[in-house]
Formats: sequence, C-alpha cells, structure tokens
Amino acid sequence: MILKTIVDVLILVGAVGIVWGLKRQSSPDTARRGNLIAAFGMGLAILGTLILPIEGANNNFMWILGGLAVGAVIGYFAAMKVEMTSMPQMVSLFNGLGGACAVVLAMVEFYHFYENGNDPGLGAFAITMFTLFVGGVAFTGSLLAYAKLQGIAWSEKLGIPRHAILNMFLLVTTLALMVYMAMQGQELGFSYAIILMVLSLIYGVSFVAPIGGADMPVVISLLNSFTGLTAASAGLIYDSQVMLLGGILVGAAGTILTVLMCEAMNRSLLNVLVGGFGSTATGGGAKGTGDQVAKEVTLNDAAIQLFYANSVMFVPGYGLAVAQAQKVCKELDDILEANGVEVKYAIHPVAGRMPGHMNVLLAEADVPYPKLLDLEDANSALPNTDIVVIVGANDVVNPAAKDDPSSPIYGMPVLNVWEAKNVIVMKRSMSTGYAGIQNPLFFHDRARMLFGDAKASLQNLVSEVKGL
Amino acid sequence: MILKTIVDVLILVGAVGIVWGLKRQSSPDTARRGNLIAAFGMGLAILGTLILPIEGANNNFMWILGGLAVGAVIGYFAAMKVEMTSMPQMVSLFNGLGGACAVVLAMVEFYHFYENGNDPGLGAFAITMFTLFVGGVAFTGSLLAYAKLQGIAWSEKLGIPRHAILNMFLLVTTLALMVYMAMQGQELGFSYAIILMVLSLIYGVSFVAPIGGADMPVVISLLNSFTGLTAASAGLIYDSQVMLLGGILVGAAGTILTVLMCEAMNRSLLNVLVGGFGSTATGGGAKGTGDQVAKEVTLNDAAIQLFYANSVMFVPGYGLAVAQAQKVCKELDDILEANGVEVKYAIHPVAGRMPGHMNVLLAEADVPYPKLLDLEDANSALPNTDIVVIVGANDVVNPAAKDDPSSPIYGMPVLNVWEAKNVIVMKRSMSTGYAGIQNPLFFHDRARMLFGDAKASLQNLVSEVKGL
Amino acid sequence: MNIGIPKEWNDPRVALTPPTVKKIKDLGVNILVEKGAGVASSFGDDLFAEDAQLVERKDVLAADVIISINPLPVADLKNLAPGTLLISQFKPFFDDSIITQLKNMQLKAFSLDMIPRTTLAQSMDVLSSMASIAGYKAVLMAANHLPRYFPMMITAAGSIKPAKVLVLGAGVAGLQAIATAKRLGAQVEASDTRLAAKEEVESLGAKFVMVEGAADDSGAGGYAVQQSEDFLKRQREEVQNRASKADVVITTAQVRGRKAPILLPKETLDKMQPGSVVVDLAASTGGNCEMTKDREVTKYNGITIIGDSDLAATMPQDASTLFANNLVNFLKLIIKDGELTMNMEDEIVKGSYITGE
Amino acid sequence: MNIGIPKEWNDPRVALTPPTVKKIKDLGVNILVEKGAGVASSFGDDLFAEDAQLVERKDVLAADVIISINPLPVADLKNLAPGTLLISQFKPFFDDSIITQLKNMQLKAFSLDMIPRTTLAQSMDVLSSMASIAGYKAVLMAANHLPRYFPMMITAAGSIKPAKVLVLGAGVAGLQAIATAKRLGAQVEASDTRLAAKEEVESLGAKFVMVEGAADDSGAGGYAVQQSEDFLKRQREEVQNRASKADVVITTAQVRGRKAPILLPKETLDKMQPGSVVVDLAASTGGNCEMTKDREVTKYNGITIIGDSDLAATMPQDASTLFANNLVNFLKLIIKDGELTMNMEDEIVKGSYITGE
Amino acid sequence: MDVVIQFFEDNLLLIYLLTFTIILGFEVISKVPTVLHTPLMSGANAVSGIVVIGAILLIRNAQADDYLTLSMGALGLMLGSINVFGGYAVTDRMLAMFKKKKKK
Amino acid sequence: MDVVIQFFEDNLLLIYLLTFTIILGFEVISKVPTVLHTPLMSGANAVSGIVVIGAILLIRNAQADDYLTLSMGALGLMLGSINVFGGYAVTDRMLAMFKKKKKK
Ligand SMILES: NC(=O)c1ccc[n+]([C@@H]2O[C@H](COP(=O)([O-])OP(=O)(O)OC[C@H]3O[C@@H](n4cnc5c(N)ncnc54)[C@H](OP(=O)(O)O)[C@@H]3O)[C@@H](O)[C@H]2O)c1
Ligand SMILES: NC(=O)c1ccc[n+]([C@@H]2O[C@H](COP(=O)([O-])OP(=O)(O)OC[C@H]3O[C@@H](n4cnc5c(N)ncnc54)[C@H](OP(=O)(O)O)[C@@H]3O)[C@@H](O)[C@H]2O)c1
Ligand SMILES: NC(=O)c1ccc[n+]([C@@H]2O[C@H](COP(=O)([O-])OP(=O)(O)OC[C@H]3O[C@@H](n4cnc5c(N)ncnc54)[C@H](O)[C@@H]3O)[C@@H](O)[C@H]2O)c1
Ligand SMILES: NC(=O)c1ccc[n+]([C@@H]2O[C@H](COP(=O)([O-])OP(=O)(O)OC[C@H]3O[C@@H](n4cnc5c(N)ncnc54)[C@H](O)[C@@H]3O)[C@@H](O)[C@H]2O)c1
Repeated sequence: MILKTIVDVLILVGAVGIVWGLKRQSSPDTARRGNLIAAFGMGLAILGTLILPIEGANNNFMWILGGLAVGAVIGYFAAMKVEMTSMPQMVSLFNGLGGACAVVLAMVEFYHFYENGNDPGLGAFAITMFTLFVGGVAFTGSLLAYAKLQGIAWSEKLGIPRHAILNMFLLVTTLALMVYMAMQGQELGFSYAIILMVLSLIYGVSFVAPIGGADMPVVISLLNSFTGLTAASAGLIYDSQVMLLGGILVGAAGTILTVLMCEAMNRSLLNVLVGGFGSTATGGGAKGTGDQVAKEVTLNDAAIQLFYANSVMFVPGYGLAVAQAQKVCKELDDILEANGVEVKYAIHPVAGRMPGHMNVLLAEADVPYPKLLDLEDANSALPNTDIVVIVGANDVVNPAAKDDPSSPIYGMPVLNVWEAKNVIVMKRSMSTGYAGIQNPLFFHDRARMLFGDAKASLQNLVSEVKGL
Repeated sequence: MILKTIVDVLILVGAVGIVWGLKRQSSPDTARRGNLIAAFGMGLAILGTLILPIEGANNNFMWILGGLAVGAVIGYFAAMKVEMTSMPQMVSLFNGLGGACAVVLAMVEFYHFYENGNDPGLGAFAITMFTLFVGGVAFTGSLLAYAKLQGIAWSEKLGIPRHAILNMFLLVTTLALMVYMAMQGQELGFSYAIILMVLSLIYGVSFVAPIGGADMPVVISLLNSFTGLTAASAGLIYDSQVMLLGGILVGAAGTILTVLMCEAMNRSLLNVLVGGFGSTATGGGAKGTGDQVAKEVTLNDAAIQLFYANSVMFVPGYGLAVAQAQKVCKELDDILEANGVEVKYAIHPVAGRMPGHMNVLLAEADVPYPKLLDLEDANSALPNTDIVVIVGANDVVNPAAKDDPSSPIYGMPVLNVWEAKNVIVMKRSMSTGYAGIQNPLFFHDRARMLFGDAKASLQNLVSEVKGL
Repeated sequence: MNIGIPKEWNDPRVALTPPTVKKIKDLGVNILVEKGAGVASSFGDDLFAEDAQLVERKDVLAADVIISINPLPVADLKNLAPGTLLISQFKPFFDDSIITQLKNMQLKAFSLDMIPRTTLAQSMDVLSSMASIAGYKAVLMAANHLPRYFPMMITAAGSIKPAKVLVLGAGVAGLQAIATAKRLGAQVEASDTRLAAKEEVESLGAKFVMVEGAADDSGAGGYAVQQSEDFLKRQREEVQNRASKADVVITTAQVRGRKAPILLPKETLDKMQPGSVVVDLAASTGGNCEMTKDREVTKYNGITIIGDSDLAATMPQDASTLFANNLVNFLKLIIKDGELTMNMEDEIVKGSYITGE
Repeated sequence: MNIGIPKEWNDPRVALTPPTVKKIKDLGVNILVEKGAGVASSFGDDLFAEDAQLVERKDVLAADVIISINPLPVADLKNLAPGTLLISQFKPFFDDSIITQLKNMQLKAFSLDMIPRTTLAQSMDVLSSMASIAGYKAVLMAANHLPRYFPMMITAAGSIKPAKVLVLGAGVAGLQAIATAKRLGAQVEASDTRLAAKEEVESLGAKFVMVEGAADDSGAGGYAVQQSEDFLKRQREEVQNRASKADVVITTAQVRGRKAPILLPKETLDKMQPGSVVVDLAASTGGNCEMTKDREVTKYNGITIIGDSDLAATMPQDASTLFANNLVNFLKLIIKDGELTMNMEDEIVKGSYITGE
Repeated sequence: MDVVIQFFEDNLLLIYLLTFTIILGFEVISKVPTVLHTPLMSGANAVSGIVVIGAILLIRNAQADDYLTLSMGALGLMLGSINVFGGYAVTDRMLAMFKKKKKK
Repeated sequence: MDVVIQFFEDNLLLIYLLTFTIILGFEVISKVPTVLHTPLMSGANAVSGIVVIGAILLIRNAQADDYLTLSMGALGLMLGSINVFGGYAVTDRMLAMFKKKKKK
C-alpha cells in the first residue's frame, strides 16, 4: 500500500515535471532546461508505471525492457544523427511513431474485445475507436508530412483537385462505420476493426496530401496534438492519470501552438488545411532576373541569428539614409552590444549620395568613431564576421565588381560581404541601386533578403531581439 | 438528474470563468474585461449553488437572499464611495470580511461537532480547525492592515521589540491546542473552539502588528492568499469543487503575487514579515530640512500616469546633462507620442551650466525645435499640462523664487511647474542645485520624487511604459 | 530722464536694439540714439525711429544716462556733464585706474561686468552672453582656418579622421566651444582647474583632461583662483601632450584680476602639427598662448594663432540683441517710474556701482 | 618616365601629397616636385624628400608628365617640350578654346574634370572631392559672416531662433552644405531640378522645396539640364519666397557647359533680411546670384555675398590629400610598369583625354 | 500515517486536480506587470469571497428551525458577499483607469 | 444521453481535471516567441509519447503466454519509445543553440 502511494506520488511529480518543463520551454533562456525537466518528468512517470504494484500482474518485464531499449536506442541515434536542417521532418517521423503505438494498443484492445470477449462497456469501446482513428491519422499523416519535408517527389503530387470533397467523404464513411460498430458490439468481428484501421490510415494520408510543403510545420503541430489526444484516450483505457493529463496537455498545447504558427504566417488554420493554396506558395522566395531565386529570412530567424552571433557588421547604404534609419540602427546595435555581440559598421567610400554621407548620419545617431571601419579594415574583418546586415546598400556590395569583367562596375573596390558567414540584406524590393545593375549577392548562398523599409525592418528586429 | 448535471456544468463554467478572468487581469489591455469575466464566473458558481438540486434540503432561500442582498448592497456602495487613494485599505477590509465568513462557518461546524454530536471524521475535523485558524488570522490581520493604511494612529504602535518571539510563541500555542483538540475529539467542549478562535484572532493582530505601513500591500496580498486557502478548505468541508478550486487558485495566485510584490520592492518576503525593519521605513519618504516629507512615486505609478496623460511636459535641467539622458528622454517622448500623449519641453533660460545647454543636448537627441517652449510659453502652457517630468532640474523650478522674499533667488523667473496637475521630479537625492538652496517644490502636494540617476530612471520608465 | 545710446567707436554692436528700446521707454524714460548707431549690427535707423529720438552724437552725450558696450573714449568723457551716469563694461578688475579717472571727472558709473555671477543676476549677465558667442565663434573661426575637415569622412578619395579639438578653460565660452565643436563632428577634450568643471564638460559629452592638485576654488563665486607654479607646470606638460595631437586648441582660461595663465608656451607650439589652429579668447588679458597677439591673426611655425577676446563683436546682431536684453533687465532694477532709484542694499546694484565710496 | 609637380601659381594646394608620392613611385616612375610646392598646404619639403626629387620649377616643367590642380599659366605652357602630357582641370566644358590652344602647342592633356561621373570612376572624381569641401566650407563661411547664431539658444538674455538656411542646387556641394548646416543646428531647406534630388535631400533630414515641372534629366549622366524660361521664372518666385525668410542662402546650381542659372536676382536680394549671407559656389560660371563677384566678398544692401567656386582651396591640406588620392587612382589607370598606356577603349581614359581627335 | 495514505489513495484525482490548479494559479499570475499588482490583488481577493458558497450550502442544508445555524449562516453569507460584490466593484474601479486611448 | 449524464456525474472530478489541464496547456504556450515554435512543437511531441505508458501497462497485465498481446505490446512500446527518447533528444539539440552568452 505504502509503495503504491510512493509510486503514485512519483508519477504525480512526473506529471508536474512535464507541465513545468513544457512551461519553461516557452522562453529561450529556460527552454533547454525545460526540455530536460520534461524529459525527467516523463522518466519518472515511466519508472513509476514500471514499479507500480499491480495485484496479480504478470509484469513480463523482459518484454518491456526489450521494447523500451530498442526504441530508446533507435530514437536516440536518429535524433543525434539527423542534420539541423532536417529536424522538423524527424519530429514528424517521431510523432507518427507515437501515433502508431496508439494504433497498436487500440488494435490489441479490439482483439480482446472481439476474439476474447472482453467487454469493457460502451464508453470504453468508443474511447478505443477514437484512439484507433486519431492515432491512425496521426501515424500516416505524419509520415506523409515527413516525406513532403524531406522533398520526396511523389509526396507533393498526391493531392487531387477538390480534394476537400474526398476528405469529407472519407471522414463521413469512417464515422458511420464507427457508429455502426458501436451499435453492433461483439456481433461483428475483428475484421471490422481492421477495416476501421485501414480507413483511418487512408484518411491520414488524404488529410495531409493537399497541403503544401511550406505549411508542413503547422500540420505537424496539429498532428502532434492529435497524438496527444490519443495518448489521453489511451490513458482512459488504462486508467492512467499521467497519460491522460500528459495527453490532454499536449493536445491543448499543440492546438494553441498550431494556431500561433498560423498567425505567425498570417494565415488561418482553415486556410492551411483546406489546402490547394498552400501547395503553390512553396518557399516564398522572390524571383531574380534569371531563374535564380533570392531566399528570404523571417524576422525571427534574423533576430535569433543576430542575438546569438559573436560579431555583427552593419553595412549602411543609401537606403539607410532614405529610410532615415540611423537611430534605430544604433538602437539595435546597443541592444546587441548589451548582449555581448561585437558590432561594427563597414563604411564604403561611396555609400550614399555624397562623400561622407554615412558619416554624417551615423554621427547624428552617435555611433562612436572607432566602430566605423573603412573599406580596407572592413574587408579584412569580414571573413571573421558572423553576420553582415546590409541596410539599404546595393552597388557597394556587388560581387560583380570583383568577378564579372562584363559589369560596368568591374574593378571598383567593394565590401566583400559574401566572405562573412551570413548576410542579411534589408531593402524594399529587388530593384537596383544607383548604378542600375543587378546584384548577384542577393542570390548568393549565404545571403538572405529581409524586404521592407529599412527603418521598419530594423524596428521590428529591435522588438524581436528584445523579446528573446 | 439532468438538472443536476446542467447545474454542475454551470458551476464548471463558472470555475473556468474565474480562472480565465483572473488570467486576463494580468495584462492591462484586458484587465477590466477579465474582472468582469471573473465576476460573471463567480455569479454562475453562486447561482449554480443556489439552484443545485439537493435531496431533502430545506433550502431556506429567504435567509440566503437576505444575507446575500445585505452583503451585496453594503459591498457595492462601499466600493463605489471609497476614494481612489484609499482603495488598498478597502481591499484589505473586504478580505478581512471574507476571512470572518470562514470563521463563522467553521464555528458553526464546531458547534455541530461539540453540541450536536456530528462527527465527520478526523480529516474533516482537522480541516475545520485549519479553516478557523487561517480565517481568523486573515480576518483580524486584514483589519489591522486596514487601520495602518488608513493612518489610524494606534495601529502603528502595536509592535513591540522582538515581536518575532511573541509571534512564535503564539503560533506554537495555537498549534498545540489544535493537536490537543484533534486528539481529544468530542471529549472537549465548544468552549475549546472559542478559545481556538480567540487565539487565531489574536495571532492575526500580532502577525501584522510589527510590519510597517509601507509594506501593507504585500501583507494584504498574503492575507488574501490565506483567505483563499480557507475558502479551499471550506470547499472540502462542503464538498464543493468550485470553492475548492477557486480557493486554491487564489491561494496560489496570491502567494505568487506576494512574492512578485516583494521582488518589485527589492525585498524578500521573510524580510517583510520578520518586521521591525518595515516599521521604521514608513512611507519611504525622504526627510526635508524641516519635518516635511517628500513623497516618492513608484516607477509603475509614474509610467501609468504618463501613459494615460493627455499632455506631458519635460523640464530638463543640469541633471539631464550630467546623466547624458537626452536620448532616452527622446525615446520616452517618442513612445508617449505614439500613444497619443502630447509631449513638450520647457526650457528655462538658465537651465544647465551654459547658455543654450539644453538646446545643444536636445538638438543632439533630435528633438524638433517646435517642441521646445521657452519660459514664457511654457508658463502659459503649464496649467493645462497633466504631468510635468523634471529631469534633473532644481533651481529653475524653485517656487521660492516666486513666494519667498527671503530666498536668494527671489525674483528670478522660474517655471511654474506646480501649476500642472502632477509633477514628477527625477534626481538622485534631496541635495540642492547650483544655487545651493532647498527647493520647496519637492514637498509640494502635487510633486512626487523619483530618485535615481536620470538616465536610469528614464530607461526604467521606458520599459515600464512599453510594458503597458 | 534721458538715456543716450552712442554709436560704438570701435565695435559694430549697439547697446540697445529696437525691441528693447520700446521696453525701456515703457519704464518712463526718453531715449536718444545716435544716428547710424545700429547699422553695423543690422538695425537700421528706421527701426529705432518709432520709440527713440535719432540725434547727433553731441546730443547723445548730453543725456543723463549714457549706455555703451565699450567705455566711451576719453575724448568723449571730457565733454560730459558732471553727474552723468555711465553704464558700460569698464573692466575695473583688470585696470582700476578707470575708477579714479571717472571719479575725478565727477561721473557716476555702473560696470556691467562687475555684476556678481549669482543665479538671480543671470538675466543681466553680459559676460555670459558675450562669452557664449565667443565660444561659438571661436570654433567657427578655427574650422575656417584649419586646412582640414572637422568631421570624419570616409570617401572615395580616402578617409579623413575627425579633427581633435582641445579646449582649455571650461567656463561659459569654453563650454560653448565644446558644444559647437562636437556638433561639427570633432573629437573634443577639455581641461579646467575648477572642481565643478569635470562634470560640466562631461555633461556635454566631451572628455575631461584631469590635472590633479588644482587649488580649491570654493568661495571664489564660480571664478577660478590663482594656481601654484607646480600645478601650472604639470598642467603645461599635460597640455603639451594633448596639444601635440590636436588640430585645434581653444583657450579661454582666465583668472579674475590677473594676467591669464600661459598654457601654450612656445615649446608646446613647436610640438604642434603644422596647419593647426589656436584660438586664444584670453588674448585681452595677455593670452593663454605665448605667441598670441591681441586682435590679430598671426602665423607661427605653420600654426595659425587667432587672438581675440571680443569675438562677440564679430556676430553683432545677436550680440547686440542679447546685450540689450541683459541691459533691460538691469535697467528695470535701477529705474522705477522714470527715475533712477539705486538701492545700495541690492547686491547687484552695489556690486556693479563702481564709483561708489 | 618623369612626373613633375609644380607649385600652383594661384592656389595653396598641391597636386600630390607625400603619402601619394610614394604610391606613384611604386608605379615605376620618377617624381619631381618643385621646391616649396606643399608648404602652403602644410606639407613641408622634408616630407617629400624621401620619395621625390625636390627641384626648381624649370626642371619640373621639363618632365614628361606634368600634373597640376589648376592649368599652368600660359607663360609656362610656352616653355614646355612638345608632346608633354598635362594632367589638370582644364574645364573645357566652359571654355573649349583651351583645347585648340593645347593642340596648337602640340601638348597632350587629360582634364580630370571630364572624367565621366560613373560609379566606377568615383575614386578619381576630383569634382566630387572638391565640391564636398566647398559645400562644407560654404556653411562655415556663411556662419562666420552671419551676424547671428546658427543654432537655437534659449538663454537668460532671451531666446534665439535657429537660423534658416536655403540651399539651391543639391549636387555634391549642396548636399554637403545641407549636412553641415544641419550639424550646426540650422533649419535647412533645399531645392534642385533633378528628380532624384528630393530623395537625396530628405535622406539628410532636410526639407525639399518642390518646384513642379522641371525638365527631365535622365540620360544627362547625373548632371542637370537646361530648364525652360517658364520653369526658371516659377523657381525664382518660390526661391524669393523662401529666401526672404532665410538667414543664409547657399547656391550651387550649375548646368554643365552653360552659364549658371540666375536664381537670386536683385529683386530677391532686396527682399532678404539685412545681415543675411549668400554663398555662391557657382560664381566661376557667372553665379546663381545676380550681384555675385567671383572670388570676392561683397556687400549689397546689408547682405554679405560671398562668391567663390573654389572654396576647396581654402582647406588646402585635406583638399590636396583628397585630390592626390583621386590622382593616384587615375594614374594607376594610365601608367603600367612605369610607362604610359592610354587605353582609348576605356570610357574614363577616353572621356578625359581632351586632346584626342 | 495510514490515514494520510488512505486519504491520498482515495483522493488521487483530487490531488492531481489541486496540484494542477496550484500550477495554474502560479502560471496565470507569473507574468503580470508591476502596475497591475494592486488591481490583481483586489481581483484575487474578490475570488476568495467564493467562501460564500459554503455559507449558502450551510443554510440550504440547515433545518428550517435551526435558527442558530441559519442566522450564523446568514451572517457569514453577508460578510462574504461584501467581499465578493465589493471586491469586484472596487477592482472594476481600479481598472477603469486603464481605458485605452486611441492611438494616433 | 443518459450514458453521457451518468458518465459526467461519475467523473465530475475528472472533468474538472481535464478542463483545468486544457486551460493549463493553453496557458503554458500562449506567450511563446515565434522563434521557439519549432522546438516547442518538438518538445510537445516528445510528451505525446507518453502513450508508452499504456503499452507498459498492457504488457504488465498480459498473461505470460499471451504472445500476441506481448509482442504487439512490445512493438507499440518500441514505437512509442522512439517517439519519447528521440523526441527529447532532438529537442535538446534544437535548443542547444539558445545557449546564453555571458553578458558584458
Ligand atoms: N557617395 C557618393 O559620393 C555618391 C554620389 C553619387 C552617387 N553615388 C553612387 O551611389 C551608390 C551608393 O551605393 P549604395 O549601396 O549606398 O546605394 P545604392 O546602390 O543606390 O542602393 C541603395 C539601395 O537601398 C535600397 N533602399 C532605398 N530606400 C530604402 C528604404 N527606405 N529602406 C530600405 N532600403 C531602401 C534600394 O533598394 P530598394 O529600392 O529595393 O529598397 C537600393 O537598392 C553607388 O553606386 C555610388 O556610386 C555615390
Ligand atoms: N545656464 C547657464 O548659463 C548657467 C551657468 C552657470 C550656472 N547656472 C546655474 O545653474 C542652475 C541651473 O539650474 P538647473 O535646474 O538646470 O540645475 P540645478 O539647479 O543645478 O540642479 C540640477 C539638479 O540635477 C540633479 N542631478 C545631477 N546629476 C543628476 C543625475 N545624473 N541624474 C539625476 N539628477 C541629477 C541634482 O540633484 P541630485 O544631486 O539630487 O541628483 C541637482 O539638484 C541655476 O542655478 C543657474 O543659475 C546656469
Ligand atoms: N551664477 C550663474 O548662474 C553663472 C552664470 C554664468 C557663469 N557662471 C559661472 O562663473 C564662472 C566663470 O565663468 P567664466 O566663463 O566667466 O570664467 P572666466 O572667463 O573667468 O574663466 C574661464 C575658465 O577658465 C578656467 N581657468 C582659470 N585658470 C585656468 C587654468 N590654469 N587652467 C585651466 N582653466 C583655467 C576657469 O576655471 C574658467 O572656467 C563659471 O563657474 C560659471 O559657471 C555662473
Ligand atoms: N557616379 C557617381 O557615383 C557620382 C559621383 C559624384 C556625383 N555624381 C552625380 O553627379 C551629379 C552632379 O553633381 P555635381 O555636384 O557635380 O553637380 P553640379 O555642380 O553640376 O550642379 C549642382 C547642382 O545644381 C543643380 N541645378 C542645376 N540647375 C538648377 C536649377 N535651375 N535650380 C536648382 N538646382 C539646379 C543640379 O541638379 C546639381 O544638383 C549629381 O547627380 C551627383 O549625384 C555621381
């Protein structure tokens, strides 16, 4: 009895740990810690469930250890080996497996129900069906999302026109089957459970198919909350509070997160799900003159890059002057400096429209003289710079001056910003500067565009960085 | 049965409403709404409890209506008539009454226990004692806090040296009594309950007595969380989830709030409670030469005043220059303007240490010329100004130049800042300016001091105002 | 009562401006302005005509009170009626023979530069008004004579470093010079002996050059006191060090009633870069620079040395306006209902009335 | 190959500075500098001694290439050997008789002011370097001549309003003038006919004065084009309106190869306040102000008119430095391994070689 | 000890509920700006008046002639009601000053 | 209908618990900065792997010779474990980049 209580407390602490960990994950400073706490909480809950005294239980610990160990090893190595850029699809894959686990559990229950004659009552039966269906959708949906993110070709071609109607039809069919099964009870056989499973799996694919690759993160988040719900319903089946609560928590958190992600993209969830739209807007890059595409960076990513950089170099140009952004630029500088980032300014001799144009503006913003590097100093500092932020400069950072003998500015010394590790280019559009020539920098591997008026962009960056 | 379910749902919704309302109260934009929601939730819970079908209950609705109506009317009018500045003590008073209610309920339970022989079991008995004790402390503690805030003279003189020891003694005695009562059960008589009540009430007084008036808000918040706990324990007695949850919620929220309030004062809760310290720092005002006291304003209050003002006038002085606060000043100006506040600067001809000192600095911060008012214009604008913010000026805002013929600067034209509705004075201490004379402005009714380096104070204000 | 405003004999400024003439007339007096008195400071005779009488010089000199920026030439003094009240800047602190002279001629006199530098008296403080202009103009003249840019410039034809400006003496003129040089984009350092000066210099965002061991000046009414030889020596060394790197040195160091301290001796000048500019605002009391010639622009070793204590005269319109405003405030103190009422209890009146007992 | 740097006959600047001499020597040529050539711009002979030969004028004139800021006087030209290459600013756009003259003497010449104003050529663009200095100095001179303060001042002696500065023509000089005047605390307005100018003016935080209907200038290589009489009339009206309120007017409006447009006729001057200052940087091509006298400071009706197109010469040290840097960049283009290699395919070389066919 | 264990086992769900409610209470408050401390204290105080529900239940379950219980219950109810109604009303007044101005 | 009502009445406490947990879930996430969306999604995903507990209970309660249940349980457990362990590990890697620098 006392052991049971201790274990119960253990599990309770585990549940609290999960909540607390998740909570800490919502602020960058504490996020990593939070994840560890959540993992620890989960560990406690699992441990508790293992040692919980259950009267008359067979325990079968070897089976458990086997399953646990194999899963743990696979999961850990998969997580460690995946590349940074492929992490979202890995998450999707993991989520799918969680869904699969729920499907397996539900099928076992059905098997006992139909073949062994266990009848746990209508409520429990309904809950099992729910678990099967939602788990199935999460399973195949996540796998398809994985395929799409991984860029596997066929995955993008599954959608058909008016797919929404197909989805509706599938959903109605499945629900009808479920009602029928609930009404008939053990009259029917296990094969019905298999049909339900197959329908669920098909619906999962069909649900995700029409949604474009760019929207996958939202879909993953949604499917994640589905998995949470299945965990909760499974918790009801097994009478486990921690499963129930953890599942519900993820269900709620996942839903909110999905909505937040949609908001961040300025879309509604419905808009994302109804699909069609999403599949065309892949990537969202701006086209260059040729078929090159300039890649954009989001404000958040830019903010995070800046915040966690060691050295940042601003490259002001005529656009800074037009936008009168010198003071906001200094503000961003101040914030970054306060966070230990080393900030410099690279002043190209002909930036702006008059000799010393940048000097005048930056002096007005009170940027200390030693922070201003001239062409030579800047070019020697650039290879060791983490991030270059180009604020409305164009001609003075044009690599064509270096590598393209046919360019009218070939031979002009420019700032070799592309030698830095990352380049963020702020300007309003893809249009050219004073010299009227295209700038290959914008299509450079390390360069990302941040479109918009320089002052507005900088102001947004300031608030983003402050939020970190 | 169905009615009961509906009512249960009603109460559940009420509970959710209370949580949701409280949550919305933590952001200024939604706070008022949130309060209404919480009130609505509470209404639902009360209504639900009224109509909940209880088998064999006598209902006695007239009694209920009577009590409810009288309380509602008194409460409402008290709340409406109290002056803005006396609201904290009113809250304390209300809280005390909540505690009193718990005391009454607990005493009724004890009466039934001792006189009518109802024995609900040891657990329930313990809970009842807890309710009585905590409710009693909340009751008298809150009343004393009220008296202290109201400035009732004797209330500040209750503390004795080494009061902590007295408190400890009282606490131990009470606990011992409670253990004794629990062990003896119905062997004892109702008079023991009365003794326990009296001890609780005394402890409430003794608990608050040594704490200084300036710390009362923290104490009220703490006592408030006590009342929450009594509500929760009473909820256990009456088997009411909504009471339990509401009470626990307030208990938790009140505790966190207490801690936050202490943090905002840069004190620890222990430091506040152990008292002695607190009682000397009454009001926290700085002494003038005579026995006048300059009143301080907290950053938050200052921020709120500024944010919700229609017109603000900055009065820069030499302190602005020393602190080099011109840019932060402009930043605050910008934020206020963005929120619809009209901001001007009153430039006294001899502010600073050289002719045009303020002009140089404000030009550096890019304050547009039309915002600068000279002495004459400023003085005619001041009576219609909501808030004057004096940034390190002193002699140039000294009313002695106007009213005190014995003052060495009598006759010098000064800025009549005291004609504005509110004056916030930023400086580091009570020390004098260039002319070396005391400034009666600091003791003026409408003036409040914000001590600290002007740049730091302005920076803090900026973040406070941004948080609104 | 008549107040006379003569045309200055050696200065483009004028003691009263048309708007102030009106204010003074309102005090109940009659104002006589010499014809053409304001022309050089952009105030034509027509502007005065409304509130003053435009008359010949001899009529002006017959007035009861004669106000001028600079003291009247001795030739004029001789023609004055005894008992005439003169208001001007006699600088008796530097040369008090003028007091005896005036007394001998039975003239009464207020010297505006003797008004105590109290907070209350600031609105009459012509020294401050004029020094402020001088500080401003000192930088403009230096920038004009410097063969280099003041601000930093990174241009296609090479990068120009910001000019270094060293200000010695951070009184009113010095502070204004600091502010102006900073505006133009120079890097500014300043030094002074007064204890309060450090904070004041830093309050303008400039760097203060500390020389330890300055004599205490509390009780000197805000003025600097004489420093020990030892201190001055160490100061000169520090200054030499800074000046050799500076493009412009502006000196304003004065000690009331004494010759200005020499802060830039020849050896220091020899260390300075060719093309540099020295502006010496202490020129009239001997100058802070050894080679300064008062009211002259000289060259020494490629260095331009501008010696002028009266730069305010080079900005005559605003200088006259400010002087006249100060004067109005002063006259309000000593004229009540059209009559002179000199309250010798008043610190300001007493301090500036130099022909009293 | 010898390059000769004579002392300028009418200018304190010098075409090469000591640091640039070294860079040019590295191109494999020999440099002859006239004794004392750099003294007026603070570069003593000793500084040149290391990398150049200090010689007499006649030896300089015997060099293969002679570089000067201003064209050599005709007396010198006559003494040159035929085939000598001259590099200078001949301004053939304003007076192309010089080309015939040079050709007749069998001299070859690059005119630096003819370098096209392309992005690539900016590092050799002496017009920009010099115009920038001119704009800066124009403001300093105006401030120095103005009898009033530039910045706003609220003082015990009354409040001074900020000076209003009107800049006409927002080319390189105009923009620099705007920036400098803003630094000094003035309120600045500017006007130009080029469409791009509005944005450029506003990019310095100044106000642009729009006159509708300017002729299109695309295709003029960044230069302004001749405007219609109707436009000029409306422009003059607008200017009159602004100028009458201004304290300082700085004019820089030029149209390549033509007389500068008259933007400040006498009537406008008559409307201006006494004491105001006009700086006319277009003086050498006739001036934007009707009363301008080139290279003279004149007074008209209480208004100071400064006519000088060559203000860069008043800041000789930095002016020489910038000019010399531009020159280095140009010489790198035409000298390879110590030999002249004029690639007439190159737009810059072709554009500036004025004695070609 | 046994009592506690028994209680724990019997009320596991309740204990989860309490734990989560406490977390929720912390969570709801933890990010509040200092300016809202006082109004929030007042708002929380009004919630603590929920103790009136106890009084209501007491009265409803009392015998119609148990005047002691009834009158004490009514007294408690009145005191608690003051807390509830006064609490919300005073909070509302405090918060009225946060009315949003129109942004420019 | 009756079933639902009965269920509701029987499980009132559970329903409170669920409701509050949902609110808590919303609350915990609602203020997260956009930069944390992906890591948080990943973290939440790991939590959803809690379904493994079901698999453990299934296996523990199975007959020792009920190989079907045992093997299916083990399969489920393995799948779920990948979710749990992989999920936390990958989240940790994502969050590693938020390491705090020393402030000056
Ligand atoms: N320094 C001199 O003396 C001088 C004189 C004359 C000419 N120039 C020439 O000017 C050029 C200077 O190079 P640069 O790199 O400074 O400028 P640039 O090449 O002219 O490019 C400026 C860029 O800023 C962007 N921009 C304009 N307004 C903006 C705003 N409000 N917010 C954000 N971006 C804005 C524009 O792109 P979007 O339109 O897409 O926003 C434009 O591409 C050189 O070609 C130089 O030769 C220089
Ligand atoms: N304008 C001129 O030409 C001129 C020239 C010389 C003298 N004066 C005289 O200077 C005075 C000017 O008046 P004022 O009101 O501008 O200045 P003030 O009377 O000298 O007062 C300045 C106040 O600023 C506070 N302060 C100093 N540093 C601060 C900091 N870092 N942060 C916050 N507060 C700071 C000081 O109080 P704490 O120490 O408590 O912080 C001091 O009381 C007049 O008496 C005037 O006569 C003027
Ligand atoms: N009462 C007022 O409100 C008011 C008004 C104006 C001026 N003042 C004060 O009057 C004082 C004098 O101002 P001023 O401009 O007429 O002074 P000033 O012209 O007499 O002297 C100029 C400066 O030179 C400094 N100096 C003297 N010897 C020096 C040395 N060896 N090295 C370096 N610096 C040296 C002085 O300290 C002073 O700051 C200042 O303190 C000023 O603040 C007060
Ligand atoms: N390629 C480059 O990178 C580069 C370098 C330097 C200059 N430039 C460009 O060269 C152009 C000429 O510059 P500049 O300073 O030599 O010009 P400038 O000296 O020839 O003329 C000065 C200004 O006067 C203006 N103007 C002409 N007529 C006018 C009128 N009636 N009213 C008002 N303004 C009038 C012109 O538009 C010009 O802006 C500018 O567009 C400049 O941006 C380009």
